[in-house]
Amino acid sequence: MGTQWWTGHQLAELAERLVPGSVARADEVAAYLKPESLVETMRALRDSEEGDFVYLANLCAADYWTRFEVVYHIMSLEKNHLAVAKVEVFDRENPVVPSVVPVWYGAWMQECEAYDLFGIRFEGHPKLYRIFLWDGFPGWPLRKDWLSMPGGLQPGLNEFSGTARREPPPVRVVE
Amino acid sequence: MIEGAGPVAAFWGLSALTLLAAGGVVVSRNLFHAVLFLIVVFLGIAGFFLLLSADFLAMAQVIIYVGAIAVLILFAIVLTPRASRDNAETRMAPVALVAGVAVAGLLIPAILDAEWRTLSSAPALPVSDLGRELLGVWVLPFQLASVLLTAALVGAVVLVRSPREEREEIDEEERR
Amino acid sequence: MSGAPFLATEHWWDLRDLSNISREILEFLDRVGPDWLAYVVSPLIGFVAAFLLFVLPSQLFVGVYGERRLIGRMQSRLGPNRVGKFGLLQPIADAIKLIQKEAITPRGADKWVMWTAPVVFVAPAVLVWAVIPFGPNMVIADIPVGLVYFLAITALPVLAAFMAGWSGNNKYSLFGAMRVVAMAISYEVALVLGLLGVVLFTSTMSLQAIVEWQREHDIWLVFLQPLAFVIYFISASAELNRTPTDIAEAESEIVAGYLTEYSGMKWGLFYGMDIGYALAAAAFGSTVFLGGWSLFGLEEWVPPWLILVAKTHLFYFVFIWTRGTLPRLRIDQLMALAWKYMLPLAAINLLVVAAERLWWHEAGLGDGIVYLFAAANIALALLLVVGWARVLGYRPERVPTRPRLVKHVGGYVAPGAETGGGR
Amino acid sequence: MTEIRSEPFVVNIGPQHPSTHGVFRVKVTVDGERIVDAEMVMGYLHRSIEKLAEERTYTQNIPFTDRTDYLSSMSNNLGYCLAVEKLAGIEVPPRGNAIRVIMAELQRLASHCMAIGAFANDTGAWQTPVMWTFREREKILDLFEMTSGARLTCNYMRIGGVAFDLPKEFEPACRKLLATFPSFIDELHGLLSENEIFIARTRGIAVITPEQAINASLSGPMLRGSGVAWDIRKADPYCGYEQYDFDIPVGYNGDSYDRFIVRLEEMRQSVRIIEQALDGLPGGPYRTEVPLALRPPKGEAYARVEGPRGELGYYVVSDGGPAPFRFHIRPPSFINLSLLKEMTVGGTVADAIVALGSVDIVVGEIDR
Repeated sequence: MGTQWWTGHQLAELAERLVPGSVARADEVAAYLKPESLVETMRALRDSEEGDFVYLANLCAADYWTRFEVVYHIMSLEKNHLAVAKVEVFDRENPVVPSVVPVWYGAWMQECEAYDLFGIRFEGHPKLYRIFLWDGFPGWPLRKDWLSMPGGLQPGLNEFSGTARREPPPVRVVE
Repeated sequence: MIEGAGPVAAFWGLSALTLLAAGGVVVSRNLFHAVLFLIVVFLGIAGFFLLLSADFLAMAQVIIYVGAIAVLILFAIVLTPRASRDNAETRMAPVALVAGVAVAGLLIPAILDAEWRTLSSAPALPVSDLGRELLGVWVLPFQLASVLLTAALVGAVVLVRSPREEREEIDEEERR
Repeated sequence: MSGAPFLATEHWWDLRDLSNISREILEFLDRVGPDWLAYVVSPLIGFVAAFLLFVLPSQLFVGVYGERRLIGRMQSRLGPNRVGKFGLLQPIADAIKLIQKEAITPRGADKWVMWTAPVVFVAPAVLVWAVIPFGPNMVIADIPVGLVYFLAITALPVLAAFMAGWSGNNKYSLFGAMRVVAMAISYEVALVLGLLGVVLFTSTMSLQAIVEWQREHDIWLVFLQPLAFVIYFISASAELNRTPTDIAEAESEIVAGYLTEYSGMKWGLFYGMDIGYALAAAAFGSTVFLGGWSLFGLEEWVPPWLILVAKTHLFYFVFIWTRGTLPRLRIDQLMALAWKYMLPLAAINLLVVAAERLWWHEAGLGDGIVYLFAAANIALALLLVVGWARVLGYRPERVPTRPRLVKHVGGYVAPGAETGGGR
Repeated sequence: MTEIRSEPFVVNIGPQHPSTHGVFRVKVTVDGERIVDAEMVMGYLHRSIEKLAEERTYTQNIPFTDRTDYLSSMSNNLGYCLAVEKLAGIEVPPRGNAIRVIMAELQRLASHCMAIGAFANDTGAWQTPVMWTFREREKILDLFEMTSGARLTCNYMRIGGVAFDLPKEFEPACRKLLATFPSFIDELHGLLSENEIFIARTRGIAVITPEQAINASLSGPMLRGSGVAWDIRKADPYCGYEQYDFDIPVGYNGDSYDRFIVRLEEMRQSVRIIEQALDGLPGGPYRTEVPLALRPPKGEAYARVEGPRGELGYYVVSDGGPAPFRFHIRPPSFINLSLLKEMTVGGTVADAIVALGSVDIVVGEIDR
């Protein structure tokens, strides 16, 4: 019993079969989809007999200094399986990802949240606005370079030895 | 005839109150205040009825005019989108003035000319007699008034029914 | 006075009939003072006596303290119990607190209207007591149209509520004001039609005479007019904004309705007089429907005013009880209840009463027939309530009050596809 | 005929309003009493817990999870600990798991008490149901105080188990509570579910079809109220939920009333689970010792529990350091709000309040 967690390769294989050329790469955890055909792929995954990913369990973004990842945990209720899809964005100045709101309405608020805290614009979102912070809030708080401290000290845990990241950040900090 | 110090004092007091309030209705720029003054006028008139021993009439005046009509006017003001412009100057002011003077010119001579029947004591008119008259001699006008009011009610309902609601109702019936 | 001679004597110290004292005072004033003095003082005595002996204590200790204690008991908590013995001084402490508080007038509010509204609200609450008979001789003004007087006076607080709601410059206040007026207009109609049945039976509009009628016929009008009583109770609680119908002050929807912008003693007046009106409605209801100060002959031994007080508080207890138990109806449901349900029923009730009354008088039947009428009307009331509900398409619908149970997860569970069992 | 209509005007429900259960604001445009538009405004309670968590060790982050959904701190602790355990590959001893189940289910009872009481208040019941439910919730909070020392923000779960073993008074006290609880649920059933006014107020209000519910990622009683059988305790059992016998309540047509009766039934099922867990409480250690400055291997984990409000997910990314690289909470009441506009538009203001009450939001969790 229990939810069957798909590996990234499984999902990539299915996605590739449904929409050829939609997968950038895949690893054990997740399949990395190409942003260009994201909505199309997601819709195909949702409607496919095999995948039946009708439920978007979770949508969040993560900042890996050189790239942003948008993570989709998608799920089938009847078949009870869950897969992880990701989209990578490399443009730090103006990250754009297509919105999956047409596929899953549940992405509406989570995309707003990701936009508010990461500054990732979701193209095609019916109403993208800063849901928690006020309009004109300076910066995007959950980015790693937000609030970088003087002396090259980067956010993160500094009390434990060897954990403070004293090297300069991998990317130019957006002021 | 009003006799005794108390009723006379009450008469003059009520007159002053009613006239002042009536002036307020005319002068007040705020529509809401005007209606409130109007209510004072109604209450003053109810007071006159009381002075004339017409207790039932006084109560009916309060219930109908204050309790229903004035409140309906207030309601209408709240629901009217442009009520906030209040009693502003209008082009119709001279016309209204002329009309008002004309009405006054008609009424005042008529009142002065009329031969008023004065009673030395208040007529004993129990409510039951009033009801008997209303449903006996005057039953036809009474019924006609009822029909008129019902027609007005139905008309109001028809007026405020929006086409959207009608459509919904038709849909509902079809579904059944 | 008709009926058996009262045990109450005419001595001024006989407190079973409080009118003795007031008569003594007035006679004394007549002897010593100018003749207009008694004229002015006589209504004052009535109001002062009614307020000191009944209204104020009831308002403070039943309305404020008792209601909070009782509802506290219903909600399994204590209620006020700190100030004074058993918390009895709580209402006084509340009043002191309210007086100290700042009376805020919001910017943009209509100051004059806002400050007049509590006054307009309080004055009728005092005047209402003029026609309530506390005993055979104890009524401030036994006017022949007492019943209409009551209805007329209770139309005024609606106005005050509307003024309060409009002047606050607050959308919630305005919502509350609109609701209070819509409610008042709707329920007034059913209320008047219901009370008309009572008037038809007793052929009088004087409250004192209605009580006498009930005493003579040894029956309370609640048995003769059960439908009218139910309509009165619902309409009264609707006009008083008490809980099953308190949409004008619906806390969870429009904060405090027309009182949203009020504070301090301005609010306190509204709050206190709300209780005053509820007590007045209870007193009026027990006078008209529950026999007023009479209790099947017992009023000759027990002071009649105590009987009325007891009945009023009992009536008020039902108000408290419903308040502690029931959720609130929505405004359109309340309107539907008033117009589609209570108004036709009141009209039918009126028709029935008229027929009975006509038959009674034309056929020259004895007074004993009222018991037959009572039985018939009770049966008819039950039949009408159920039958009319059916006509309107309302059935005591068997909504499932327990969800379906399933054992296994999956997608949508179609009706009938449940897999679970109880325990 | 021209349509006669009153001027639409905007009413702010909140941020300070008795029925928004915290500082949450809905901007509704009303035409008379009908709502023509509704817009949510949130963020008044935003503390950026996700950012703060990147600066604390894994253990130090547990108190943060208390403060997201402050009405179900145990479930939040549990979800986070499960995520970290999954990330670091830590096994929890059976006794720890059983204690976790007991606590999570007690928390569900407490939270549903609050939800039902507040919901009844929203329909206009004058405080009585909320006082009754508070009375029962109080007893559960006493149990929490007995075990964890705190009542609201318990901070009881630890990575690898729970903070303390159950005290010996716990079991009799808990059994005493469980003995009286079903009768209390019956009492509520009589007071609310069979009350004509309550049914009239909630039945057919804010209907959500199963398709809508799934597409909008609703979870918990919202999803089950629409007739979708989905419960993570059954679908993806954690902490040994597969050993316990319980049913999933599902509603009929997805209105506010169905969500309410689903919650009420869930309380009965929770009582069943706690009884079974207490009966089969294993001995042994209650916790696996883990280093205070835990450094999970590089990777990511998404763990979810069935919180009282729905799927409570924690997405934790580790870069091998002592602090999570990315810490994301999947807040059920935030996502359950997605359909608020669809639920309220077309109804009256009173219906909107009922709809909002039936979602059972906790603003601390929405804003985080």
